[in-house]
Amino acid sequence: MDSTTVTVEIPGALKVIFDALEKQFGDRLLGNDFFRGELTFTVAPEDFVEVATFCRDEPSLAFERLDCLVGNHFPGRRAAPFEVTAHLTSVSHTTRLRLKVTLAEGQKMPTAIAVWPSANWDERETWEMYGIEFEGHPNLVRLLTTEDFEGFPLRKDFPLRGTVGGRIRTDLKGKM
Amino acid sequence: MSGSTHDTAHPQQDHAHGAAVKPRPTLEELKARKARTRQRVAGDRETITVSMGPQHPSMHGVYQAVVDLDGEIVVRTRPGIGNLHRGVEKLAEHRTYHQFIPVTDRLDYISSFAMNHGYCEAIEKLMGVEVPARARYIRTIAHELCRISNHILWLGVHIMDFGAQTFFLICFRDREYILDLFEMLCGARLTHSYCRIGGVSKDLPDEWAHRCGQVVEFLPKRLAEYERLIKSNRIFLKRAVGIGIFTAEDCHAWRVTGPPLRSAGVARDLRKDEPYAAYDEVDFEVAVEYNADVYDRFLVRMKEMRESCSIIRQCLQNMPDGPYLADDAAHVLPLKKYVLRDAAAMVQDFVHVFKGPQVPKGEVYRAIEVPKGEMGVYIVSDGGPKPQRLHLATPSFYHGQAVPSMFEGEMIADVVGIFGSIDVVLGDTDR
Amino acid sequence: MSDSAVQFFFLLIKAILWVAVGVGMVPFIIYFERKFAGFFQSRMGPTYAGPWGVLQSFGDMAKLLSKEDLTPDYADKPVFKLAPYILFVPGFLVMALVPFGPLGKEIFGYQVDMVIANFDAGVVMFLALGSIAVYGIVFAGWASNNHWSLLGGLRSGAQMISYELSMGLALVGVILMADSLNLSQIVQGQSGNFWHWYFIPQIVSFTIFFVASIAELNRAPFDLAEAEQELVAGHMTEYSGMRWGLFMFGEYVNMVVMAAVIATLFFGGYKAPFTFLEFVPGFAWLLSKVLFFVFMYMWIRWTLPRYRYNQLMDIGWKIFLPLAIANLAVTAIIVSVV
Amino acid sequence: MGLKDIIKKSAFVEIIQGMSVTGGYFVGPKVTVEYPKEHITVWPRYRGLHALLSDPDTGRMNCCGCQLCATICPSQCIFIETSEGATDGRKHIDIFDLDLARCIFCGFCEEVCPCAAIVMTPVHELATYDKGDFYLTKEKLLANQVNAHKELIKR
Repeated sequence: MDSTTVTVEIPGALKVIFDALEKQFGDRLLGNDFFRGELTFTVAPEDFVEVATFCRDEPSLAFERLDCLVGNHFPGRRAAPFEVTAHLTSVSHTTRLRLKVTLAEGQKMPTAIAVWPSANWDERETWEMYGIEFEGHPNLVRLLTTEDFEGFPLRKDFPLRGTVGGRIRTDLKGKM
Repeated sequence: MSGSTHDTAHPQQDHAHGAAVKPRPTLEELKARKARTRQRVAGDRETITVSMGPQHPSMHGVYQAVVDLDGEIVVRTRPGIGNLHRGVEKLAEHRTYHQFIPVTDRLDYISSFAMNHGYCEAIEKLMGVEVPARARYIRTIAHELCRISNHILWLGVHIMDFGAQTFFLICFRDREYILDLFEMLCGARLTHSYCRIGGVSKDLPDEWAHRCGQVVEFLPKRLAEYERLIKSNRIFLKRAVGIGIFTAEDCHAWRVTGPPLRSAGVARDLRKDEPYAAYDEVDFEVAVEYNADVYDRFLVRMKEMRESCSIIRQCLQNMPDGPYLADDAAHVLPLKKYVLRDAAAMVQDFVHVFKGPQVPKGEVYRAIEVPKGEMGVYIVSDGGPKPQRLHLATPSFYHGQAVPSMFEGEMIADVVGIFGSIDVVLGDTDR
Repeated sequence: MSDSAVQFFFLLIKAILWVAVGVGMVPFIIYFERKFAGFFQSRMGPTYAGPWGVLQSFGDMAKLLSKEDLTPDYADKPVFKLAPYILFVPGFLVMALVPFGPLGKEIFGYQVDMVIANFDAGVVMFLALGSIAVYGIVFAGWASNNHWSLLGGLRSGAQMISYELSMGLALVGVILMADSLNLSQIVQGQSGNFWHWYFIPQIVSFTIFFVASIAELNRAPFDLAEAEQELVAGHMTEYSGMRWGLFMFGEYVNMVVMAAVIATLFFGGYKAPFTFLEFVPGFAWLLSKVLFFVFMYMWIRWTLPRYRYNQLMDIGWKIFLPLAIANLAVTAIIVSVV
Repeated sequence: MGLKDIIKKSAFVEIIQGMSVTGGYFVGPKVTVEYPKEHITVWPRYRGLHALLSDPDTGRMNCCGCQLCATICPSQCIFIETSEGATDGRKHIDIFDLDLARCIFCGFCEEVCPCAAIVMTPVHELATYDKGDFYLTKEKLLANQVNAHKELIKR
């Protein structure tokens, strides 16, 4: 899934998106991919919010909605093992687009809450599962796991079984 | 692709079951109404804090809403989820694509077939499996039955949230007919595990089509009965009209999908917009209402149940013959009847169990219209038998995030009503 | 024996019998509520305890008595313990006012009034006692030291002031027609066949009174203080065991009493619907009317959703109060002219 | 609000309509099944308690010890141990344990079994006072085959 340049023919509706993004951002798009009728663009973390805002506001694109924002971990890739993928949906054009950002360990990513408020929980989940920090997020705390959970459970080196975190807090006895 | 914009100039449709055609508000009017509600929380006042959930009698599942109240008016809501988190996505990375199907049942346990279906559609897109026509029709029927059973359950619980207890039980009574159909079809009433990669696990049993036909003939009569009981009831109207307004703009910003979105005047339905299964071969209407409040969500769901009945009727009429599982040795777990007789099928069986299906490298995102909204499945494959990453963008997760902004300025009595009208299932939220 | 001693003896018997009937009815009313709730929902209701489950309430009572009686640590303990009785006792007191037969009936040669307290200001007394009962809920809500209970108690208070006024005004129509505040006199005013009953000329005040009585009883669609779906159990959230049972018991006693009052004021009390049916004792007529209204309360409860509390206040102040005043004016004019 | 609406409202039309529906249920037939006294028969495909089948003629277990069910099981509730040594060239099943407390009744074991050995029966009343009863051994599973649907045994 390394980002490569598209060689296959892109169908009409997606071609519009492809052209518009290429025209607006040109070299700042780090790569693109076309697989099973889905268009993917890779962007740099610092460009992400700008590209997202353009995608939302440009009338020919009109991606009103962020379908989901997902983290991923590739331990094999030394330089940038983390990936954040945003799935954009245009309700008016019934098109979809995937924006991808690759991140090194500890590298921060800007938050997309200003563009789509629904990114809030998605980002919290991505942070708690992968340890990817989102700069400017108002409330980056654990969402699904308990507050005393240690580690980032969806990283590939996190074991499937075990008792990390989520224990019964005996130290709080009498204080609750 | 149908016109799926917020189209205020849309011609007035005939409300087949509503007595009078309500005036259609514009987006600005809706916003003004919402602002009027929000106004009530202006100013800095002393509040008391109550925790609705996880043990509150009418919070659905284990959702927690810590509510700050000024008198009875909700000032702020802090949501809390995660009490039902089971790490489904981590489990997926440690199971083959076949093994994960029963786990999807446990996401939205009210409509588990829809969850199976969404997952299988995504896998099939990734693998490029062609689903045979009969399987597509069976899936459509099962999915629509699932939608009806989900909406009936929703209706009962929702009206009970307003205090009419009888409704809950009569809705459960009628849901039983659909659960019986599922039990006959796949052997389970709730956790169906019926969908398979490339088709469905079992063919329709004898008599099933006949029984199903009877149920979809009979259900609309029951729906009419429900409407007689509640639809024009003055108390329900007072409690539901104009409450919990969430405009189309808000819906998009908070990724609210499904009936709440359609009640805001957006004719967005993935069954029409990105057809899957046999939805492009049946004729149905997308239920749309325009007031974006609790009452219109009720109307949308009532209409959807009627449409579902008609979809099932059409599918039963046009049910094609043929296989109900794709004949594709590389991707499909073979049927038991072939495994017992055919050596090649047995080899295929062993390979699929011990090694898993052959999956190309790549990533797909596939969304389908489950009863509660749009469920997206994002699969990243590295070519192995297990997914490298599987993400389930379930509707309730985003709905649970959006409801606190609907509560603002409403009264505590309406909190449960609004929450119910969105239809959140916590298995779906917490994953 | 002197006459007053005999009268006292009869009073004692009447009181014991009336209370016994009232209290004895309650377990069966609770049983009927559960059974009928089942029927309204096409279920069968309780079936296990005794034949058709008639002993269900007694089983429940045994369970409640054997349960631990919890008092929250931070509760205002005396008030917390007092509250159920405040709800419970006024109901019994109102029972004393309801006539179950004519005044001065001859029994063993003695003139006996078939009412425990032949009180001249009976209607006023009834209204006064009815408004005391609400203190039970308010006290319970306050003393539990729980936000849900507090909200329940507050709602109950707000609810009371908004319907009590129109309830009282609705009764003035009846009082004008009967020319008396005495409940026995009001029943006497409705002598004759059923078209002489006050619910026909006073249909508006009957409707107002009936709806307000549902609110007074805290039953759906006006069970705002309890409101399981909103306030967990409202004022009863922190109660358990028999103390909770007393609330429940009080609610049903009040229901019987309220049904009896409605029957008395608007449906001829102990009178038969047709004069030729008067050989049947008045007590049986009163009882059947009470059961009919109890059944109506149940039917309404198991059909309708609940109002929001500000909507109940809207109805009380904006619809019922003007209607009651208009009804009063019309009645006054007609009574004075005719 | 027109005059018609006011009249409708003051006559409680829609409330009486609603009450007529519940009143109809009051007199209508009841749907309760009094459970311990009456039982519902489940459909033949019902996925209940598992059973191991054996050949009706020879009495030998159908299971060939291939581990397919143990491998596919999403909750890993089946444990099989086999040994060589039977005279007819088939493996001998030493241990076939199934932990019902883990089982999610998805039916995959039945579906992948290449020799029609493990099936799911319509037995569904599994409550017990002893947690140990949830641990099914080979003997218990074989004993349950009387409950298996006849169609399944023939296959």
